[in-house]
Amino acid sequence: MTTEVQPVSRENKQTGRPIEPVQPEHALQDSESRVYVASQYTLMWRKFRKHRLAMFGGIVTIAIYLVVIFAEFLAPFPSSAFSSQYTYAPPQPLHLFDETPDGMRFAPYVNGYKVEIDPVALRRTFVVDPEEKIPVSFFTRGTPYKMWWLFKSDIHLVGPIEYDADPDRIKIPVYLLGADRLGRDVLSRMIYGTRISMTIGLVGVALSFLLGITLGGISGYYGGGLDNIIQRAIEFLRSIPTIPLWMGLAAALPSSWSPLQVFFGITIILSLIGWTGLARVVRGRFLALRTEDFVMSARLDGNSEFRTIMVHMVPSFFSHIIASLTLSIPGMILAETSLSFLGLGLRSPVVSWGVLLQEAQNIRSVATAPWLLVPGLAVVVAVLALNFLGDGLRDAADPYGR
Amino acid sequence: MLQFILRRVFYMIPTLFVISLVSFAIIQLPPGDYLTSLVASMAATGETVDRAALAALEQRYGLGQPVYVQYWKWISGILLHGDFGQSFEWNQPVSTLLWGRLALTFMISLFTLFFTWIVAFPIGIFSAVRQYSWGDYVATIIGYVGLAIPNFLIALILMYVAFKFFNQSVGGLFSPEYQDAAWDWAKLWDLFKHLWIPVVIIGTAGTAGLIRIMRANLLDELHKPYVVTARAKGLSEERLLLKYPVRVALNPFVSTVGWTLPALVSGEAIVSIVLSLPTTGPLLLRALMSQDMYLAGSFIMLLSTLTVIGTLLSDVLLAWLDPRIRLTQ
Amino acid sequence: MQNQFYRLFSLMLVLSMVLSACGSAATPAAAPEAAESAPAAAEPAAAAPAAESAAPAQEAADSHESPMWTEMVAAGTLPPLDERLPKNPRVVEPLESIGQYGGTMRIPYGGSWSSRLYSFMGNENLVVWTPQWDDIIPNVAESWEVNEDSSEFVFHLREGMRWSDGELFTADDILFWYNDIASNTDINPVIPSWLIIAGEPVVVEKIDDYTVKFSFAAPYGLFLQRLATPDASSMLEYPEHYVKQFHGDYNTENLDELVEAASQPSWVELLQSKTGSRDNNGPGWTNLDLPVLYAWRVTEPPGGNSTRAVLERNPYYWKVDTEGNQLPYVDKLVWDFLDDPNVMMLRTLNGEVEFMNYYANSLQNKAVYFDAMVEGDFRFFDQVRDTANSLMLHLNLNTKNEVLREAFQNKDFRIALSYAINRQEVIDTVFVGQGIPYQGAPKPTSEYYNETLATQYTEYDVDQANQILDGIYPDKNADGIRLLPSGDPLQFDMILDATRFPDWVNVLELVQIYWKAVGVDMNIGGISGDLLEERRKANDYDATANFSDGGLATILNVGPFLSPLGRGSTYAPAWGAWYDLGDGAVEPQEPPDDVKRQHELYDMVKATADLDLQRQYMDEIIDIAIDRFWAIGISLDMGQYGVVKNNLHNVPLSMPESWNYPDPFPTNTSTYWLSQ
Amino acid sequence: MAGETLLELKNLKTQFFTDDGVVRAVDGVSFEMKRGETLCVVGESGCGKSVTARSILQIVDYPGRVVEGQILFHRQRQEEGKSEVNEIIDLAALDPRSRAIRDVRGKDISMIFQEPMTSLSPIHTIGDQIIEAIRLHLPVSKEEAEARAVELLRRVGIPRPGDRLNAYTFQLSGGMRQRAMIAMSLSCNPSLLIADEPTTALDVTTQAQILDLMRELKDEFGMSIMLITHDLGVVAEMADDVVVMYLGTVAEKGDVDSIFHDPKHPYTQALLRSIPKLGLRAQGIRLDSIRGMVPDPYNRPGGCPYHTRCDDFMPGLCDKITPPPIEMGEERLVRCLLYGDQKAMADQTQQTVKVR
Repeated sequence: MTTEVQPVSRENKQTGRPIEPVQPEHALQDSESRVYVASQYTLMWRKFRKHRLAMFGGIVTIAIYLVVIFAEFLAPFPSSAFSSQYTYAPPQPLHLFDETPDGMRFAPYVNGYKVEIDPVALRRTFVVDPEEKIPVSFFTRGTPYKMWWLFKSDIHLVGPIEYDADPDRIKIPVYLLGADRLGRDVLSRMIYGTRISMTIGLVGVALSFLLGITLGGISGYYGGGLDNIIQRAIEFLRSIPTIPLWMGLAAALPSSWSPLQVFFGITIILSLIGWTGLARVVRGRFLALRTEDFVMSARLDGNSEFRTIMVHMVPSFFSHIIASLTLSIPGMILAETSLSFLGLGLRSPVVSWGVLLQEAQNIRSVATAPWLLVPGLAVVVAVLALNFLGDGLRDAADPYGR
Repeated sequence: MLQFILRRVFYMIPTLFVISLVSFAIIQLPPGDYLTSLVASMAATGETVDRAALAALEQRYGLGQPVYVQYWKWISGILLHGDFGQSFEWNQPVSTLLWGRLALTFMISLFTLFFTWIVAFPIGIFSAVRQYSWGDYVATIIGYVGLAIPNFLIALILMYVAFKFFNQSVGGLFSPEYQDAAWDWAKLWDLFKHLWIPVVIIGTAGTAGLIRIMRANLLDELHKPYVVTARAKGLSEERLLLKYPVRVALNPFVSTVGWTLPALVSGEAIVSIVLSLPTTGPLLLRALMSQDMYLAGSFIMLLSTLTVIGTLLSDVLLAWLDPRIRLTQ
Repeated sequence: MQNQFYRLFSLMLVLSMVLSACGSAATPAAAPEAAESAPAAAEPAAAAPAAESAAPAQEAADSHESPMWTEMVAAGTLPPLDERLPKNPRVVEPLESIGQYGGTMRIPYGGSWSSRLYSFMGNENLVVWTPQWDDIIPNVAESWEVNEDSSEFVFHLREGMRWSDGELFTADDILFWYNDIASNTDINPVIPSWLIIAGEPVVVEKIDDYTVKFSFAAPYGLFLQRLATPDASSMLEYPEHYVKQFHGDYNTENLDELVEAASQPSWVELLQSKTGSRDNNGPGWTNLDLPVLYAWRVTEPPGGNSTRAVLERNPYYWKVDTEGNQLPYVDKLVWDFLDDPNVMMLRTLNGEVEFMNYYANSLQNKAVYFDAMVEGDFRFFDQVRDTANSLMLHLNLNTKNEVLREAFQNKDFRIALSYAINRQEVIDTVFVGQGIPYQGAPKPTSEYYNETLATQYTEYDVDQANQILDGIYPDKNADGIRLLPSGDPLQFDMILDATRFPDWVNVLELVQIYWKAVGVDMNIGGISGDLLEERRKANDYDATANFSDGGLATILNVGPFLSPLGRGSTYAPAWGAWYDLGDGAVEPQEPPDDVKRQHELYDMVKATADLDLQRQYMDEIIDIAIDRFWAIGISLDMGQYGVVKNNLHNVPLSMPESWNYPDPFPTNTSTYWLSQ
Repeated sequence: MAGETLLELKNLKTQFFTDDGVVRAVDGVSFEMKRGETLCVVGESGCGKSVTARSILQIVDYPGRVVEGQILFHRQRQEEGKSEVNEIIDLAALDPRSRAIRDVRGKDISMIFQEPMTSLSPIHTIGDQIIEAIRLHLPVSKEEAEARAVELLRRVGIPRPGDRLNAYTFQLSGGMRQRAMIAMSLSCNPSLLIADEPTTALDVTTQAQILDLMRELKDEFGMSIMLITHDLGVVAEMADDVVVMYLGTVAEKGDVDSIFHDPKHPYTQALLRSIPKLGLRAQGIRLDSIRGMVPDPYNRPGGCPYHTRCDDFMPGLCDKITPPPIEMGEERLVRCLLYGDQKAMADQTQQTVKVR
């Protein structure tokens, strides 16, 4: 949060050393400068690569966003397809090889279930039927969908070979991660939920970015009275407990809004609160840069203030901002789940991780259908990955770091 | 120094004024008022709501008045009489409710703060000193997992585990058999048995942030020339680390304490709801849900004020700790 | 039921006269079997225990009270039992067994504290429901008389009955409540509507210390029923001797000082801060000094700072069991406030809760309880809900949207939508196969059950639905959604309180699919309860999913599915407002003639005491409802369940659940007892 | 006492193990120091002079470490009740975290650094830091240590030393800070003071004062000084002996007079050419600078490391053969192929003429 507030590290900056690769003896030395051939980004990449967790986080993040992009293809079923027969069906393990007359062959299948209703305990009991094998295939035809609302397709990464065209119902049970209380496929819902939850993070961060960079920039660049006002505003915004602020704002969303509009409304709320952190970072950078020679010379060269800021100042800490942004995405994701928990966030039928978790957030699920908590795992993985990625980016972006 | 504090206190006045306005505005944001909420909750239980009862309630709560009149009534009560108004739902003075709950909230928050520090300090120091080692990664992952798991989920799971595997009574702060008992070691032990769950949950959520700050601060300090000087003096590594870079790295850390408190209170709210703890969080949430406006408003006001004071305190503390700030102010 | 009730009632009159002559206590004790059987059986069942209890009451007083009191009586700090009991205590026959004294019941609560506590023990009205909810029996009043046209009601109170502080309870307390509380415009601007008939409020007179008379300007056939509901409970919550000190009309000595000391603006607020319960959301429950008539009194009040409330037995409780033992059996109630249903559930699973009947008892949870029954040492009981349906879909016939209004008012349109729903699939998916396709109608066990009303248009018939809709809106857009004459797609929002009833969303998600299949686009608007209430008041919605109370107590609750009146009738709120302003929020509109006829009929139901006539009027209301087909139901609600510890006795296996039947109080919670 | 060997570096190699490769910061450095002398180590940035200094105390930053060679320190120790004991410790063989090396640091060998501002902790008082150094190595009470600290501060010329004990670095001027640093380094009577560019960050007047002070103290405390600098002016003023380093190796060493007046190595010659002199401009002579840049430390040139910039580059030789140290008389040594045979000697004479 506040690593940027380090009065002590100013001396380093004032020496105006160019960016250098790791060579500790320089950290203490002279002010003679040398120029290295490696560009700033090459150097950042070098440093970033050293942070193995960050590399790992980066890969996972990319994978998650691939899921976001290819949700329709990756999900075996539509997110709302239900089944009256398979409510709370446990996960069906995927068997890749099957005993055929010709020996073991690659013939993926899952076992079917024998289902009975227990009228006293009010539940269905599922007994794996070893006889019934539901053949499964990769890159198989399934429910038709429109990829990115553009291309029609019906190819799914994985799914039952036989399928029913009814997009609303799951007729052939292939629940790789189990079913929820309406017999919907947890895996598919989690994949679609990824799209909403991860986008909320991005959109929210984009907004925070705009607000943070503008207000933080003004605050840091002009300083003085404006700075004071903005700083008071930030202090003030931060001093209001988050939950009431969420509640008040979320409740103030017009009731006539569609789920999608509510989605954006909530994103805006999240970013309205989230920008303060970034603004502080930006301000700190501006304050430090304002007095730097190259900014002074840019101004003396007759650049407009806007140009000075955008062309000369912002690029010099852009990578830093990217890192801060990456670090604020997980906060958004977590905030979304918390809002859903409080009953203020997105609501079914919109599918997000928060919505899925809210549905799973009861003893009933923990005790008898723990697979409903898998979206929680997705949250954990995403948040960790983004945090590590952000940490790595920040380590790499800091030109004065080691 | 005194001047510094005075100036900061002076700055607080407009901030608090705006906070009071916004606190009041926030609770006015949702449609309807306490009565709407009351009727809605009565209707949800199938209760018929009589016109007579409604009329009586409306008169009683004075909800028909314009907003600015209500605000004035509230704020003047606070300023002139220290009276935060009455809670509609609890039929008690807001101040009674507030102070009663704050004690426990503070206790949990303090425990949590200590817990966070105990976890975050060593991990932060370790991962700065051994940057990019496997130990760094393992410690960092442990520190971050708490942040990554949504609080309510971990609370629920821990609660279930406590029930299922330890047969422990869940929710609240005491097992039923100790509820009435006089304070003794057994009761204290019982309290701790209940307290560790919220403390760990809320605490782990905060460790990641502190680890990150500690690590970054320390990384900044670790290669500063004065560390080399100290090493050249012949100090042992451990003593050197703690006396110099860690000590310097602590200063920016201290300035975050003020911000940590409201975060703890917010995190505490969700966890306390799940665990049914008698802290401010659930009360506040309930007040907001039922639009119990004086209670909710005063609550927000109080928490915000505490945050502002907390920030001031941590700034003062920082000034006290850091001679550069203390002596150049 | 009504016939039964009427006959029983006349019998009781006779009986009570006989019994009071004996100077002993007796009521038609309400064992479940007894009430099921013919009314004639009531007499011996009631008389037997009465005779038994009369004899030992004097000599063995010590053994007929809790050991808690025996000591105090011996020490002289509490009068002996016979001085504490009224001359004619109410005798309650325990369901299974005479209990043992002692023990603590731990009961979890979430949400509104007073309302749960109230329905557990607070409904001590003049008269109460039988445990089976099929009759009205004496309670605080030992007997009553009704005049020919049901406009005058005379109640005989129990002589020597006392408040929990030992002061006598008399007719003056009721008069004080009516004249100085209910009719005092400073405290209550309007007299409660259940006390008003033909526009005139009731007149309450004191005949003597133990006799009060309620006179109405017109016949009021449903008065006794109203008197048994929670509406009437505030009548007995204002002990004159205590409340007077806060009342401006009475205390002229030190009232100002009291007001000052409590830092209240005026005596009205002071009084309100000391008294009241449900009717004015008052804090009476938290006032330890307020004398009560309940089986237990608060000793540790609930509040913001406490997560629980503790109640202990009332030494002056005026009920005894059939052996003359003073009730209640259980010493102490501990109410733990648990904001989260999961904690409540875990505590119950852990066997740390003696009685749990709401909040954590969703159908989905039952399997978890079922698995822990042995370990947790508890059992289930059934809750039969007063609902006419698992979920009613109300299309707003008075919506402000003209095009939709036209569509919704078209009965065929509603029929088509009803045909389009695959109810069996909903039942299988959401209700674990429990229930049958059903419209909004009285339950099969209700005397007003009507097969046509219950089952019309419940078949799943997409073709027929399409056929009907094709006749109305033949054109469709590219997505297969039908087009309104205006060219807009046929689209509307169905709003509901998604925070309180997340399960309803599941049903709607399926309905959404079914309706889309026939070209109707319904959006699910899950909003907060407050917002729902605001929009309901403003009549600002197209459709809503709602409760349907009245499946059992149909005569008290016709609004949700029979005729637009009262707040339950969200399918035609403006017509409902025409009849009765309800909370006075919705702008009334003049309804069609058949609706006016329904209103007229319901007025007649309320007015007459003639049960056959009531039946006849109700049947006509139902006929119009069949013809109107107001709203679309899903399935018959199979009810909920509650959980009790195995060592808690006298809890029935099944009990109704309704606001009007404030469960579990009418099952005589004071006779519940704990074996060690 | 003077003339005795104090410190010998034998084939010292210190390397940094980074992810991008191994940086051979010090690559086989050998030289020795006498008691009481001032040795200047000169060279451009990145030539390994600082690392060499730090290697002596084993305080090279991670990921660097001493990988080879010996650092023999001749320690005189006054043990109780006995006469002076002379012992030779190989500092390079000691674990950098060991007790043994820590006993040497600050006691026998102390060090001062370039930036006095950052080389002292900003949040501890001067007194705190000096007293800590004293008490770390000497068995004295806090009061004694304090008295000694005041005495030391007075000795290094800090006015009102009693008050300054409680001052923070940011309350002192640059010169004062460096004086405080020196006071701290003297606290245990070290036999060697390593000064790593002690005056670079100071203005010229202060520089001179500090150098004067060091000279005075050297005599007074009877210690040796290893002065790391790139400022040949300082070298001329202070040095007895000079070691010229280039890219981790010793290019040339010798006494100050011979280095200045008779530089052998082309690099030394180039360095000397780059010293600005008064009146140079008037003579119409441009100041020379060394051609090219210090090579990438990850890609050290083969053969003589200087060949990429050398004016006397001999293709086929300099880029192939690593020059061995060549003795050029007493205490004089150069590593250049020019001096391998006669031809080289002859060329060298020409070079000298060219410079003059």
